[in-house]
Amino acid sequence: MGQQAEAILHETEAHDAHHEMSFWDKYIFSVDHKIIGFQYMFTGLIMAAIGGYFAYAFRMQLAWPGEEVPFYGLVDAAKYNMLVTNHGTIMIFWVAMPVLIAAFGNWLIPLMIGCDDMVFPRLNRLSYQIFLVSALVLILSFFVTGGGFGGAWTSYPPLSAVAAYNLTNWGASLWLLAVFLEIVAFLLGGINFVTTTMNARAPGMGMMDIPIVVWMINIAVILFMASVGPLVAGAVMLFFDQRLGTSFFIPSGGGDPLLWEHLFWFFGHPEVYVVLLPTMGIVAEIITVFSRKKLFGYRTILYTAFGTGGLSFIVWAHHQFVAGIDPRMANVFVVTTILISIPIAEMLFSFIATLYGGSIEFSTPMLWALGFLVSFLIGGVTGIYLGASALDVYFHDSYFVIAHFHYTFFPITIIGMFAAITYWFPKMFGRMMDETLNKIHFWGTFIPFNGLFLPLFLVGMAGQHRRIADFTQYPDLASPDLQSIRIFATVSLVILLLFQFVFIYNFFNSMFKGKKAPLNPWKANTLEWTVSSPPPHGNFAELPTIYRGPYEYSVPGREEDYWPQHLAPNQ
Amino acid sequence: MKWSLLQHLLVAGEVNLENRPKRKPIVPSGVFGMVIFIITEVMFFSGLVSAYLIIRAGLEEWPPWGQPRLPIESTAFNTLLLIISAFAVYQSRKFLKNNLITKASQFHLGAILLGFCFLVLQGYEWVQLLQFGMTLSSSVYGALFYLIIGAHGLHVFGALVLMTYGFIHFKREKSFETISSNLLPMQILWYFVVGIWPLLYTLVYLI
Amino acid sequence: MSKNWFGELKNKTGITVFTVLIYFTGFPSILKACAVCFSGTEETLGAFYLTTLILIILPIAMIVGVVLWLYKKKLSSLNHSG
Amino acid sequence: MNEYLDLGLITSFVPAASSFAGDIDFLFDLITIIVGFWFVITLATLFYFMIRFRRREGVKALYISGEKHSEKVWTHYPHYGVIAFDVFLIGFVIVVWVNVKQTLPANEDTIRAIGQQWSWSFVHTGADGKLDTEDDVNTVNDLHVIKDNTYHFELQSRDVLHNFAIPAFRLRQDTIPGRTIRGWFKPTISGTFDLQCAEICGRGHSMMFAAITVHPDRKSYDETMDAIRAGTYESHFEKKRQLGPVPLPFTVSKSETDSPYAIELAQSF
Repeated sequence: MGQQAEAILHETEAHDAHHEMSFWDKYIFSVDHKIIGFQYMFTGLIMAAIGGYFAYAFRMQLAWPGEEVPFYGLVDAAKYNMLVTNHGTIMIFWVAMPVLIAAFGNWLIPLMIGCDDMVFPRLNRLSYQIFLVSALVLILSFFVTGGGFGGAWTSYPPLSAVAAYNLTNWGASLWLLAVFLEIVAFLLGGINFVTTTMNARAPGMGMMDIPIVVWMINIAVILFMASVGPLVAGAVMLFFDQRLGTSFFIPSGGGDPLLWEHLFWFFGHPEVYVVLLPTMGIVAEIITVFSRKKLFGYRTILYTAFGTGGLSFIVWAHHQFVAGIDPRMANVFVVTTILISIPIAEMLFSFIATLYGGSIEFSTPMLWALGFLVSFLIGGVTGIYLGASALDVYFHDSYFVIAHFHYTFFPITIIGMFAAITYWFPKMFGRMMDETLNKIHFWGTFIPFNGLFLPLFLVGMAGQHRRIADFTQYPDLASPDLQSIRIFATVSLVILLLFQFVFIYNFFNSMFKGKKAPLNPWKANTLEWTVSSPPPHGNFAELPTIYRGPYEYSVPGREEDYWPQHLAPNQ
Repeated sequence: MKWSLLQHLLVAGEVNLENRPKRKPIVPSGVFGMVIFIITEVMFFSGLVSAYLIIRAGLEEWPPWGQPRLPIESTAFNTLLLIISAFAVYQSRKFLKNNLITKASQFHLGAILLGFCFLVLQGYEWVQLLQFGMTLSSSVYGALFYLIIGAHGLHVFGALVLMTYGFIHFKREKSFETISSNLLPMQILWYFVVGIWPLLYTLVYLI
Repeated sequence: MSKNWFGELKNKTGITVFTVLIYFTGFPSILKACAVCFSGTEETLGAFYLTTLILIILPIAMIVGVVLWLYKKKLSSLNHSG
Repeated sequence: MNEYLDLGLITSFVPAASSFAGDIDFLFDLITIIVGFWFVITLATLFYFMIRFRRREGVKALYISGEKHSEKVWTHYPHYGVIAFDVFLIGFVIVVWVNVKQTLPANEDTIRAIGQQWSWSFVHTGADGKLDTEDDVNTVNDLHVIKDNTYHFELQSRDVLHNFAIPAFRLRQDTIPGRTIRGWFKPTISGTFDLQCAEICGRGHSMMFAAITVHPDRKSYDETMDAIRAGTYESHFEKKRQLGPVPLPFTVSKSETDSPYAIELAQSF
């Protein structure tokens, strides 16, 4: 909190004798960007646990259909639909977005650009409060009569619009309301992020001195802001259809179901890049620090990010190749879809080129970052198959799609999240994480992750399609070979989830009992490592001045192999 | 304790980074934030307009059988009110630049009143349409009308609340520059709300 | 074989690819055989095309506009002070 | 097109039973080779760098900005390669797409598939080869076609979105209420294959499957049609249902139920 803000606070609390803030003021209704970042992060982690639990329940059902799932019970068709729907929704809207953009955006932007807080701190707090309400509404929707919404995270009408079709009268409406509130929360947060980056940079920090992760979060936020409008419009219309008897999406009343797909996917595809770009930024920070190298082609990476952002607006119809749109339009979207592989490939090549001639230290954050590169590569190349419209005739809504987007989303969300947490943990809590446990956790997550999703490519090639609770009824898909593949994937998932307990233990143990962290344990250049850890309210004792870009590692003729941004050239 | 919590939630005291001596932003934070917000708003309305165009193209008869025509003339008058209010805001800014604070506040108030007139007339029109049997669920025609015009009406209402809140600045602040910069974001929002109306009017009422 | 055969080839490939794309995306005889187009009315199809175009152009145009506006402001502020 | 290139990646799981299945398999194999090439090279480079440039005592990292032209080419050359292969791929993709979705070849017969929560109704044309006449044959969850005949299909839906999916034919197409969607297929192998609904359509989505039987000749087809008309035909679908394991337990609370199909379903299981 800045001095001015503090002054205003003291003015309003003139009758309070205490100068110490109460627990509520400090942690619950705080306007401090770091506390709000933590609030987002912990909410996101709790939601990730719920999403993982849902995945466990329905994967167990797929491996051993019809049997009681330990710690869950029987998964019937309604519950199965509810589980898959809310697994997708939670992981995208309540884990990927809050953790990658809101939590790390809040935490890193003011620290990395050298200012004391967000430009609109109260707006920031309001953003989190709305987000929390949205999470609670979503959780409430699991327990109403009829159960949680089961119409897939894409919620195509008329299924999602008519209670007689989806049989989850209140679940569907609450689900929609939760998504709507969540979007509003991110709108408020997003305005804040971009304005802060534009207006509150430390003196001397030009546009090309901003760390890549801040750039990426900002590009992602702008993408989000520019693409979410049609979805909000669609959500309002869908809500009217559910509750007020209109028929925007119901053909018998004059509506058009394709309209929803049109509006939804206009947001839905940029959304992929909204969550991808922040992780790309996190990875860029980590690989430069741990290979002691300057980032290969700062401007190239930046321009490819712009290119990706621009292209992401013109690819969305590839989700509708077999949905009944004009096939001539599909041809145009094939071209744009395959074109978008070009900037992303360039970005990945630049990251790999950064490693050349480096001095790579395989600490846990670096392992996560390299793991991201490897697994995202698989996700990226399998995207080519699905961007090809003719193959989509076969693979649409099959497990091949599932495997593909989990190979993009899992690295982005989970691996990116762990990379960021393990990297910034010393600054966040002032203590080091246990390196051995961290490495166990890495290998215990990375190997089962591949064991989980590689087999899904195979069942996808066999024609197995999504959102089916029980494949034993399908004669062609019930073969023992395919079933053993499914069991293998499920066992991998269980192992993956079990290893997360290592992380939880390590996280809380290190938070309270870990070794005290030095100011700059990784010898990094960016500004957040110059403040004490954990950073106090107001962050910087005095505002830093910036003299150089964020990636000046191993500069020839300098004794140390790093050169922090705020050090004057003669120091 | 309770009171201070409430105050925390309500009092809008932002960190004023612009007063820091070292850095001068190109565009004030409030204006910049508002511009980004308006990008989102434009996309929201373009989503509604897309829905309107697609649903309308799918129906053979427009407006559908048994549905009342929309009152073009009275709404044209209403449109005029809204446009005049935008000019009032423009004049108010001009006066502020010339340090005429009382006149500026009068024009600001005028714009607010015109905005309220717009809302009241719009509401009256809605009541009449409802009496003619055009409701949200009577047909997709009525639904689209209430959705688009209602969304705009809500924006007008929100912008009016902000403008009314901004009126306090005329009383509280001393410096013309502060008033001007504090009011600018709200006025930009008002321009947006006024600017999008002729488009919606043409789309929904005229063609 | 002339020296700049590569340039010729590149040019030819470009033209061929372009022609093929144009042919497959808009040729009228294919329009008649379009498997999905018959489902909605002509106007719906037109409306979908129109809105697709609007939704594609608007965000990009707005973002580019704002960036140019900022750039202009920046330039003028630099001129003003310096 | 799979006579040019056939790795058998998909056919090892599911047969290629329609005329365009081979084209799609060919495309899959082609993309696998091209993409696999880039994937292996990129991954090999990444691992080589990781091992070659691991931290060693006294070895300092190089200072390379990647902004100079001589450095940039190292990412630009592979990048041009990617673009070239992309253009190459797009050509093939569009040719196959135009064959499958954009052209409608002359047909021998037409079938109509109507999706509803949660079953498929099929209409066969009968002897006159026309739909909506007296001799139409209606079946539920059981579709019959003849090998090597080109069929047009008309997809309709009574309530929500469904998807007419036959993996063996490499065919998926959404059905949309309020629209009729046309397309074609030409079976090339006789036998019985799965026909699924591949778009989530509510609580009973998992149960919405049918069988498509490809008859080797018209005689066998006609016999079946006569048996269906006479009501003596035991469908392949029913036989398979009896062989399959226990159906899922369904809980549809009566108070929530407005859909007649839901009540029906709840009572039948």
